[in-house]
Amino acid sequence: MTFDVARVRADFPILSREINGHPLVYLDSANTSQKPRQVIDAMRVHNERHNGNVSRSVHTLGTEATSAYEDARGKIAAFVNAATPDEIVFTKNSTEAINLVAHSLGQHLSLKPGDEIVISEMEHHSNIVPWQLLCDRTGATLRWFSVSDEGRLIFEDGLINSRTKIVSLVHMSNVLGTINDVGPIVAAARSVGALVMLDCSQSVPHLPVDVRALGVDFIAFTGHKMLGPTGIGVLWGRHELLAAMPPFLAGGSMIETVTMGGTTFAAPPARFEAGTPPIAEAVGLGAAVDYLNALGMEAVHQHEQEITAYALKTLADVPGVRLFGPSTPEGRGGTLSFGVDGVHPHDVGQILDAVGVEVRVGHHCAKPTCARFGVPAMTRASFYLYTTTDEIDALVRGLDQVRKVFG
Amino acid sequence: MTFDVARVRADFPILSREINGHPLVYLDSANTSQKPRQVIDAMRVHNERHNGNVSRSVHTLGTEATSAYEDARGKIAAFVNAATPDEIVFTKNSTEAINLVAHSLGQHLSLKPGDEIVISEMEHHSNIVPWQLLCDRTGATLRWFSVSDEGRLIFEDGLINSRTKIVSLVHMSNVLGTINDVGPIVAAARSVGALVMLDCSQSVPHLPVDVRALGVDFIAFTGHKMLGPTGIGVLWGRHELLAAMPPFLAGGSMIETVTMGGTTFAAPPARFEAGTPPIAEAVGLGAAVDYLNALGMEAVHQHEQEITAYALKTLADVPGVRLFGPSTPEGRGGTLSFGVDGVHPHDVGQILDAVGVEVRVGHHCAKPTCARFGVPAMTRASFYLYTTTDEIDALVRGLDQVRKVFG
Amino acid sequence: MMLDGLYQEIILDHYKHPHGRGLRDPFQGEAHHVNPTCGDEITVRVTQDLSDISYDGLGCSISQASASVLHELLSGRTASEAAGIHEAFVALMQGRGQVEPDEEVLGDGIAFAGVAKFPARVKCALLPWMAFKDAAARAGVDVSSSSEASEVKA
Amino acid sequence: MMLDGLYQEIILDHYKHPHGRGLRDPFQGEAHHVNPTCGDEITVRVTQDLSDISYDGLGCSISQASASVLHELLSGRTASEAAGIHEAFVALMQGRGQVEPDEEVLGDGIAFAGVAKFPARVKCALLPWMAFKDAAARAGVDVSSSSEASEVKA
Ligand SMILES: Cc1ncc(COP(=O)(O)O)c(C=O)c1O
Ligand SMILES: Cc1ncc(COP(=O)(O)O)c(C=O)c1O
Repeated sequence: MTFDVARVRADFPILSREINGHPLVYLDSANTSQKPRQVIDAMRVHNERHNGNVSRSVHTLGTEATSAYEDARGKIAAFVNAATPDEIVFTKNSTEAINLVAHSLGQHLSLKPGDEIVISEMEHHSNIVPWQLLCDRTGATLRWFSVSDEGRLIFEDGLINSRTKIVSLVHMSNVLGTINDVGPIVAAARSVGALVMLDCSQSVPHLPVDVRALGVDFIAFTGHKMLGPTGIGVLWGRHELLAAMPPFLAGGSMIETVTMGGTTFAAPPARFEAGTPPIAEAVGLGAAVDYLNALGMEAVHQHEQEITAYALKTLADVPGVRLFGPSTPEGRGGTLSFGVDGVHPHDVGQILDAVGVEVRVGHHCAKPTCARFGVPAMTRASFYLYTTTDEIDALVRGLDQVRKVFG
Repeated sequence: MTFDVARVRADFPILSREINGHPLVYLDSANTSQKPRQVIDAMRVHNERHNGNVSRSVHTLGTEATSAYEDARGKIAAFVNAATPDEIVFTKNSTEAINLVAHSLGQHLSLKPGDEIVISEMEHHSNIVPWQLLCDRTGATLRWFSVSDEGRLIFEDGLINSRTKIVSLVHMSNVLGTINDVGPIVAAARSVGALVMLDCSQSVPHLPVDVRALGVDFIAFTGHKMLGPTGIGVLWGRHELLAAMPPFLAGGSMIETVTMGGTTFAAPPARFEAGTPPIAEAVGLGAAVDYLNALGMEAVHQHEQEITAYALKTLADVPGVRLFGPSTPEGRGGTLSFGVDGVHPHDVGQILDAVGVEVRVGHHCAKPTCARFGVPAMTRASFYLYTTTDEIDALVRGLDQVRKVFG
Repeated sequence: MMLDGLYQEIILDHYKHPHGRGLRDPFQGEAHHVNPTCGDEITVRVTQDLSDISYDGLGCSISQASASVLHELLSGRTASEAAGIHEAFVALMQGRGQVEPDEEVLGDGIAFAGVAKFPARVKCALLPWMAFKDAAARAGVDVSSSSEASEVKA
Repeated sequence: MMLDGLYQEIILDHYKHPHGRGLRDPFQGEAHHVNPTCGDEITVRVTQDLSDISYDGLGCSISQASASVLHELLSGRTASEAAGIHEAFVALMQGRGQVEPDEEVLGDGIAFAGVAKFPARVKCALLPWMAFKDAAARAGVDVSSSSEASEVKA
């Protein structure tokens, strides 16, 4: 096998840590991923040797910092197959990227009562609340696809119709693991002239994503879930749309000229990057993309599919465990949410932590998804390129312990 | 003397670099500061040992990351003498902090035609354009204080009047070095019931700032100018105002409860921190504040006053140099902008860089300030706690070189 | 953090066999509180004389057991007795494991001493107590205490 | 980066003694360009037959000298000659110091070869050339060339 998980793990300093006397079993990568030495080092070297502000200086440090920042943009553009680096806008996280589109595109389209925005019942709050607020501001109506018992999007005919202006959908659910089939949605949106945004926060880190193959208009993703640092996210948008949209955040570096009486704006991406951007973070994210490319996103995805298949099979045999989301690895990623009969997720997570197994518990910033399955909270194990089958076994042993305490 | 600049310099790895065969003379701290080992290490250790997402997990890593993040908030609250840590909102930079207030406060106050917002002619674009756009959205009118030939704010009577709703002013100018006397402005604003925001991007890094002593309502500042990392900024706001304001960015972590039909919001600061925040960056900024506190902000300010006095005196003797801004150290900080007769700032900066002296050239994101002094661009040398008089001498030698090439 | 001290037998007992659970009439004050980070919810009802405190909610063992203990400790107390006990419980929870609980005052509540060492769980234990305070205020009963100031700053 | 190669004598000469500077009438196309990062500005005017190219602006030695050289090189050329020279100059500037300039085509423009090694200054050198292209387009003269695609991607 080409994918050597032991070698990968050796690159992640934190994986040698112990938690409560047990080796760390980190099963919370959908929340935030761990960072390899290569990313941590790239940021440290940048700060120790090349730190300067970008796009503003003719001096050597400023020029080096600007090159490093723009090189990162180029790497990320190539990673998602953008047409040009100018289609990549750096934000602070996915959430800002979605808010940017909700504000700027909402204004560009002059949304008004009667217009509709379509999302789904399996969205993260970051792809719900910005659209609710946009509807509040403009009088547009929010509609949504519902979710089947198996955790699949129900493609309801007519939901996307002539009133639809924007469709914004999660690519891979952070709760159910479901990978949505984007094709039919894009086709329906195109047929009525609606624009499509994909929340790729959970897909870009785990699968090959090609924005042109997807045929969408915008995608958002976030550095800290893809081996990169906190403090940086990405908006990709089709250049002609970005070029037509008004700015969102305003200030330094996004202007063409400023007088007290009025301001004209720079072309994208600068137009959408007001103020000093996350420079060292862009360098770190560039290093993360290098790391992922060196392994190959197909190989990463393949590894996670194997882990997921193993986990689905293993968890199915644990008494009292109820899985939410697709029960086979097809069309889903390595994020498994479940309930344990009679035990609250908080207590499940606490006991797992006591044996070194780190899972997330709660509503996962997706309350409507939890509500859909009639629970206020779930326990979630999520995997990445460093996850091993041994760690799945540790999870299962931890669940035995849960049953012992609450039995 | 208690302030040992050599010892300080030893903490900054980049200061041992050479530029074009000359020792680095970094005179661009108003653009972005360099970072001490202590800050770089704090971030590295966080990423290698304690990385987890915040406010979401019961597991050990998540709890450690949350404590680290909230500890940083507490440190920063104490640094500016906020009443409680809940008054500190982490943003991505100063610019976002100002945009947040322009959007949320603008909405909270229901600004309308006839209302006025007051700024000044010496603002950074980040404290101009957000207010211009707010005026565009609401029909309010933008007014501004002008600037004297000596680079001082002209306190025009009646500019703040019963129509004034918000006054937003730079505390220390990033071009002229002027430190504005806030007292009379606050008094005038209070007398008409207007709220006051201070852009402290250049003051918090360099002088003791006490939000309660200033008596203002909001301040903004930015991590990368105060020894901290890029990717993080701070909004401080009086708690009762933050508590009354609607959210700006929306998404994960800023909600109380979400249904598809509607959302209620968390209390501040969470209400204003949508999505995964800059966690490692907060840790770095906390370490920066520790570093500054260990030296003492009074001592830092005192050191910079000495350097500034020396620089003002020395530059006054350089033929063909025209200083913009106050010509004595009183009521100004260590940021000196100047012109060199007959030589464009780009060329000045380029030749200085060739001898290792890094200054900023251009409009410094303050075009109206440049316009006020009738020039499209200036050359700026700016100082910090690591600046030495030797470096000022190197600048002067560099200016001799400039005259040689363009003589 | 190891589990020692978190899941005391007393807590698990209250969780499995809650006392006084279920919303009852009549009542003079009601409050519904949510823990936004985890989604736990509780509704608390009080009569003006505190003769009955009833509750219902969804949550983990810590928050549910805490509600059961609250019911036991505060039902039938005077307002000032309730305020004192409330204050002692909040102080224990915010003490980061440094506060020695007084069994005279807190009864079964002393079992929560270990929870104070788990910052992520302190909110779970406090959820019913915060909802109770709001419900009491709405019923015209003031159980606020001097510990409140520290609570805001915590 | 050392200065070798940036401030060539030819560049300083053009800067101190600019050729053809000043806005003149008549003209058929005019364009005003700004470098947003540094605030440099230029206005370029062209006649439809390119018999005169006039300009005025504020800027550094590189952008001002570049305008002077542009005036020298392109005034009086045919549209297709101008397009060829334009393309060669843009290619030189975007070549990161790897492109060997052809003196036959670029004349004094070859002095800008060194500028290509200073990424922060390439925009200065290109400012007048980009403004010229827009002004020409407005005069109905097409001097766009195949190098444009690469320019967008740069
Ligand atoms: C006075 C002033 N305000 C605002 C800013 C904007 O800060 P940032 O770019 O970190 O948002 C700066 C620095 O660039 C500044 O000097
Ligand atoms: C599907 C999805 N969308 C959006 C987000 C928000 O990402 P961030 O918190 O980095 O803004 C997340 C992760 O929290 C997510 O899983």
